[in-house]
Amino acid sequence: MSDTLDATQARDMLVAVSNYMIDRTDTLTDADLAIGDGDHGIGMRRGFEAALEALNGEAPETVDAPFKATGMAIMSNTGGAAGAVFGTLFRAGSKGIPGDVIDGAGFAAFLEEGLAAVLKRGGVTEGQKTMVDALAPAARAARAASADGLQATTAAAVDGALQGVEASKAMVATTGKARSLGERSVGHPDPGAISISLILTAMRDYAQTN
Amino acid sequence: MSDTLDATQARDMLVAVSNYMIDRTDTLTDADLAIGDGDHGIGMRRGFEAALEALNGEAPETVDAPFKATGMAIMSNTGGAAGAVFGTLFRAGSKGIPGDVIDGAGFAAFLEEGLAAVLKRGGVTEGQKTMVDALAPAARAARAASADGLQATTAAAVDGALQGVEASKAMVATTGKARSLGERSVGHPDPGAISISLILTAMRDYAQTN
Amino acid sequence: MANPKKILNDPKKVVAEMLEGLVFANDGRLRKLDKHAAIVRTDLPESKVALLIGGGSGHEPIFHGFVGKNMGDGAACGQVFAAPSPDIIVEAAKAVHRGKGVLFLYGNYAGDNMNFDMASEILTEDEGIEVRTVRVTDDVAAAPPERMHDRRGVAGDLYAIKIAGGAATECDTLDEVERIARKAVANLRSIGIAVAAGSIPETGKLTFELADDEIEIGMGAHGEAGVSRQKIAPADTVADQIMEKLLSDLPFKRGDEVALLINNLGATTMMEMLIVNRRIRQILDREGIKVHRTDVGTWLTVQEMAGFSVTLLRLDDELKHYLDLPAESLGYSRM
Amino acid sequence: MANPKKILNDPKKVVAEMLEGLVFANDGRLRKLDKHAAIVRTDLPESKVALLIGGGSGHEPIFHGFVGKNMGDGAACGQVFAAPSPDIIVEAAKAVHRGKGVLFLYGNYAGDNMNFDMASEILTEDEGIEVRTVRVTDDVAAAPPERMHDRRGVAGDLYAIKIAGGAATECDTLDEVERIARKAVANLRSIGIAVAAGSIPETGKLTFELADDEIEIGMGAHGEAGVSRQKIAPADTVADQIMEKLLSDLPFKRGDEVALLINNLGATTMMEMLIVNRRIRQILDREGIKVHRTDVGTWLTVQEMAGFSVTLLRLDDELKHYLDLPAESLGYSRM
Ligand SMILES: Nc1ncnc2c1ncn2[C@@H]1O[C@H](COP(=O)(O)OP(=O)(O)O)[C@@H](O)[C@H]1O
Ligand SMILES: Nc1ncnc2c1ncn2[C@@H]1O[C@H](COP(=O)(O)OP(=O)(O)O)[C@@H](O)[C@H]1O
Ligand SMILES: [Mg+2]
Ligand SMILES: [Mg+2]
Ligand SMILES: [Mg+2]
Ligand SMILES: [Mg+2]
Repeated sequence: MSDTLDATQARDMLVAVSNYMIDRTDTLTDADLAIGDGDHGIGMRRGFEAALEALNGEAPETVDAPFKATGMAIMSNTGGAAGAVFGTLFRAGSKGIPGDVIDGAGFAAFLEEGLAAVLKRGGVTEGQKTMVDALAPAARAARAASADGLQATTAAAVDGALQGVEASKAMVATTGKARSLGERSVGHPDPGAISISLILTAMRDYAQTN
Repeated sequence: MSDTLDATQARDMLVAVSNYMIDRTDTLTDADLAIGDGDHGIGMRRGFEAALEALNGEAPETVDAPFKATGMAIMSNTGGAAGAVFGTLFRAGSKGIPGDVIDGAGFAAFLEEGLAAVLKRGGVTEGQKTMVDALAPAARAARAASADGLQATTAAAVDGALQGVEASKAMVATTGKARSLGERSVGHPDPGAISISLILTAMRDYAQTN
Repeated sequence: MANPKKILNDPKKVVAEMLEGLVFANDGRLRKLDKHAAIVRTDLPESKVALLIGGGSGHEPIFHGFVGKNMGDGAACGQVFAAPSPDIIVEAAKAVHRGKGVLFLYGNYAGDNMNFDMASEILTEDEGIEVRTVRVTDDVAAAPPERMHDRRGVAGDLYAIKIAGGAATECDTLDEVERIARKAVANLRSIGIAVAAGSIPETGKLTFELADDEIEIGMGAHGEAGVSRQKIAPADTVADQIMEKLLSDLPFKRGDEVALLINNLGATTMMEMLIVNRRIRQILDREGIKVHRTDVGTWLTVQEMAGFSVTLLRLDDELKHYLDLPAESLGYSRM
Repeated sequence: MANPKKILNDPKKVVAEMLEGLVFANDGRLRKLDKHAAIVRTDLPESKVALLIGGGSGHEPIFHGFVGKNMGDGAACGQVFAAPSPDIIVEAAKAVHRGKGVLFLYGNYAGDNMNFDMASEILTEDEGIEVRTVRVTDDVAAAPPERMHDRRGVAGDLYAIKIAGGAATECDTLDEVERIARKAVANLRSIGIAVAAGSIPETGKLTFELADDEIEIGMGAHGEAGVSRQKIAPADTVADQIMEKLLSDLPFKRGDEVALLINNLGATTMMEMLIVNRRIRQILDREGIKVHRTDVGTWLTVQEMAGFSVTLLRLDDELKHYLDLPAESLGYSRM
């Protein structure tokens, strides 16, 4: 295979991501039960079910279109903090995707643009125990691997995200619903960070097998 | 001993009854949990605690006075159906107690007068699964044994009451809080009937040992 | 299952402490009688027919939370789930009496009936105060229509109190207030369902047991058993069952106008009650019954019992007038 | 422990069905937007400053139950415990806008902040509607006073809405309404305690676990952890702890006049809250703080969570005026 994605493949990848996330509703809910309000899984399910519907139309004309559609669907249907930040990630991230195909650099740019917008929207920095703590290392790792092609880039992003999930365990939450737990949030990974790692895992798997 | 009670003994008997009943709070509550609202024990405790206080004064002048005082205390402090019917039993029953001492006939008259007043107040007849179903057979048995003295009379009353408690199991409640159970009330004894049997038991024990 | 946790001081003192808290919460509009568990309005007019309500405690905000203008003038308060004793009722009646007699309005339970009747006898014989009694008998689950006098009073109490309270403000005679209260009760029907039990503070024990997948239809306001137990069902199915029992009872007919009350027995969410209301309105629309007003909230509780009841009150112009008078009390307020 | 039983239809449709039931319950005074989970008054005047409230559902009666005269003009409703999405907020704002701008008033949570901010940007940029934002930050348990912006909005929402709603009726400019709402929030302090968890309908899971003899002080309105767990204690002890935290925070001082709100988080009995009120009043009397009004009831719930919160609002004449305006909505009504 060519190690890039065209518009239809981008759409199919996001369909795969959506299904992957919907299947992980309980995992995410349980993670949010530990340090939040216990709804992250069902929120992501609402968002990605809506994304599936939005993606299930004619073939997309441009490669960024399915990302934007996914972002819009999540933004309108998830609600809560996740709706805002994951919606922003896909919507703003889509602006980073250049040209007709997604290659390693394009994928890294997606993460970088998304990250920048999320940081602004959420008013957070790294280390506050949010999805940013998976997204930021993922974006950095993706950029570092971007010359090696899309498969290598997505794989690097997953590794970065997983390290971020791991690192988030030690962080004290200072935003979102885990905030008031303070020290008691330590030991648990951030649910949104887990979502980032899962989204990227599904993307990597798609890139490697299609 | 003389097989009658004078005023002080009557008072002491009712003190013994009060303590006996207070000790059986849980038994009575559990009986009411099965077919009522689960408060019969605490209601009786309220009543008999107040009775103890009322009885704990100077020596009574007449033999009916402690019965009346007990009735007033129960009436004012128990509340619910039990406050009305047990208060009435002691208050109205006290009017049946003649003379300076209580003998078998006097005791039977206490139960009869009390029963008549309770029937009127409660608007019930025998067979409706109430304390009347223990009180009525107790009164009859007491009357039948009354010539044999107070000890025999109280012992007969207990037997009558216990048979009544037993018989109440088969009855379908048609008044009080067990009413709506209908057929489902069958199999459980009436809590108020149990109280009658316990009150009489404490009286018998007092009569036999003092 | 463990007994429910409650934030209390001495469980034997719950009623006394609660009434103190209630008087504080009403900042001057209510007072408690010195030596009795009774709550009385401080702003009673010189002359009026008096409305005395009451019953066992533990069902807050009813009854003592319903004392106020166009509601009860006073409430006689029993211990938890136990009717007030005659002396409480007598003192409360004396405190609210304003020369025109006193209407006793309360739920039809053996304990309440006997204690209020004894009080009524004492007031009539010893105090020369005229007393009338109206008992609320809205619970269709408690007995068939031909044994109306065997039916319990449940959340319909609120509408009965609301209407009698309005009548007691505006009408000049005890006769008239009694007549209107009786009419309200005659047109009032309720039924409840329970999802989980509540507990009495002093015993700490749940008043009944329900399996994890069971509900009870027709549960009484003290956890007395209802008419049937069944597997938990969707809200629409439960609403259908409830409405079938209610509508066929009066019966309510096409063209009738009603007030609709959905009452939380304790721990049920308003979300559930609104979802049930949705179905009830679909049914009433289908049956051609018009809803004049709806009240959805928490008015007659059974401690922390989970469940709710539905009440329908058939209205005519007179009942509507008194029901719609503005009323304010700690537990119920509506303009 | 088994998951709590609820009387629902499809758990995924709870919000949609509830809003239908809510509109029915308000008989013509409210409508739902066709395609969005938003509730709007039908009796809006031609011209007024608009007050839009909102947040996650599952806390009924707040927020959608607080729409009505002198309360919110509309509410944007999220899914259970999830802020509404920007498009719901945008459509709700457009529906309530009456030419004088819109005040957004909601609890301070990351999700709400981000979604309302996005909506605000869209309204300003695309629709030319002026929007201001006031976030309720009354939960003293959430952060120390110097990090006010990190505090959550809890039951104090009711007083904030009540005052902003009154101001939005009487004041002519968005500036003025915003100023008054901000003043209310600045004087508002709350803290809650939880006795038992509630559950989200769609997951059926309890949102936290507490041992049979534990309570949590400072529990958040979504079951987020509070400041400390401790053994269950008598009502007076719990009230003492709560009042110490509250009074020292603003701080409230001798001579202050306050409104006092005791809010049921779901399954707590009014009996318990009144007993707590008794102690609170003893403390306030001792501290020389005057209570202007008390509200004891169920306004911001966390599904069937057991627990309650206490709110103090320091009043001046202006706040008192707007707080005391009569208001009527399904969830809160007072003359
Ligand atoms: N201010 C923020 N910036 C970025 N991400 C955030 C912020 N607040 C919360 N999040 C993310 O959102 C996740 C929670 O999502 P979710 O549970 O769906 O929303 P909610 O907190 O509204 O219930 C958190 O685990 C965190 O990763
Ligand atoms: N109408 C009645 N006449 C006589 N006894 C009655 C009547 N109703 C109830 N009782 C008695 O009262 C008992 C219940 O007492 P208790 O539980 O203390 O009062 P409540 O029913 O008010 O909770 C019943 O078991 C029954 O024996
Ligand atoms: Mg969450
Ligand atoms: Mg009982
Ligand atoms: Mg009782
Ligand atoms: Mg949430």
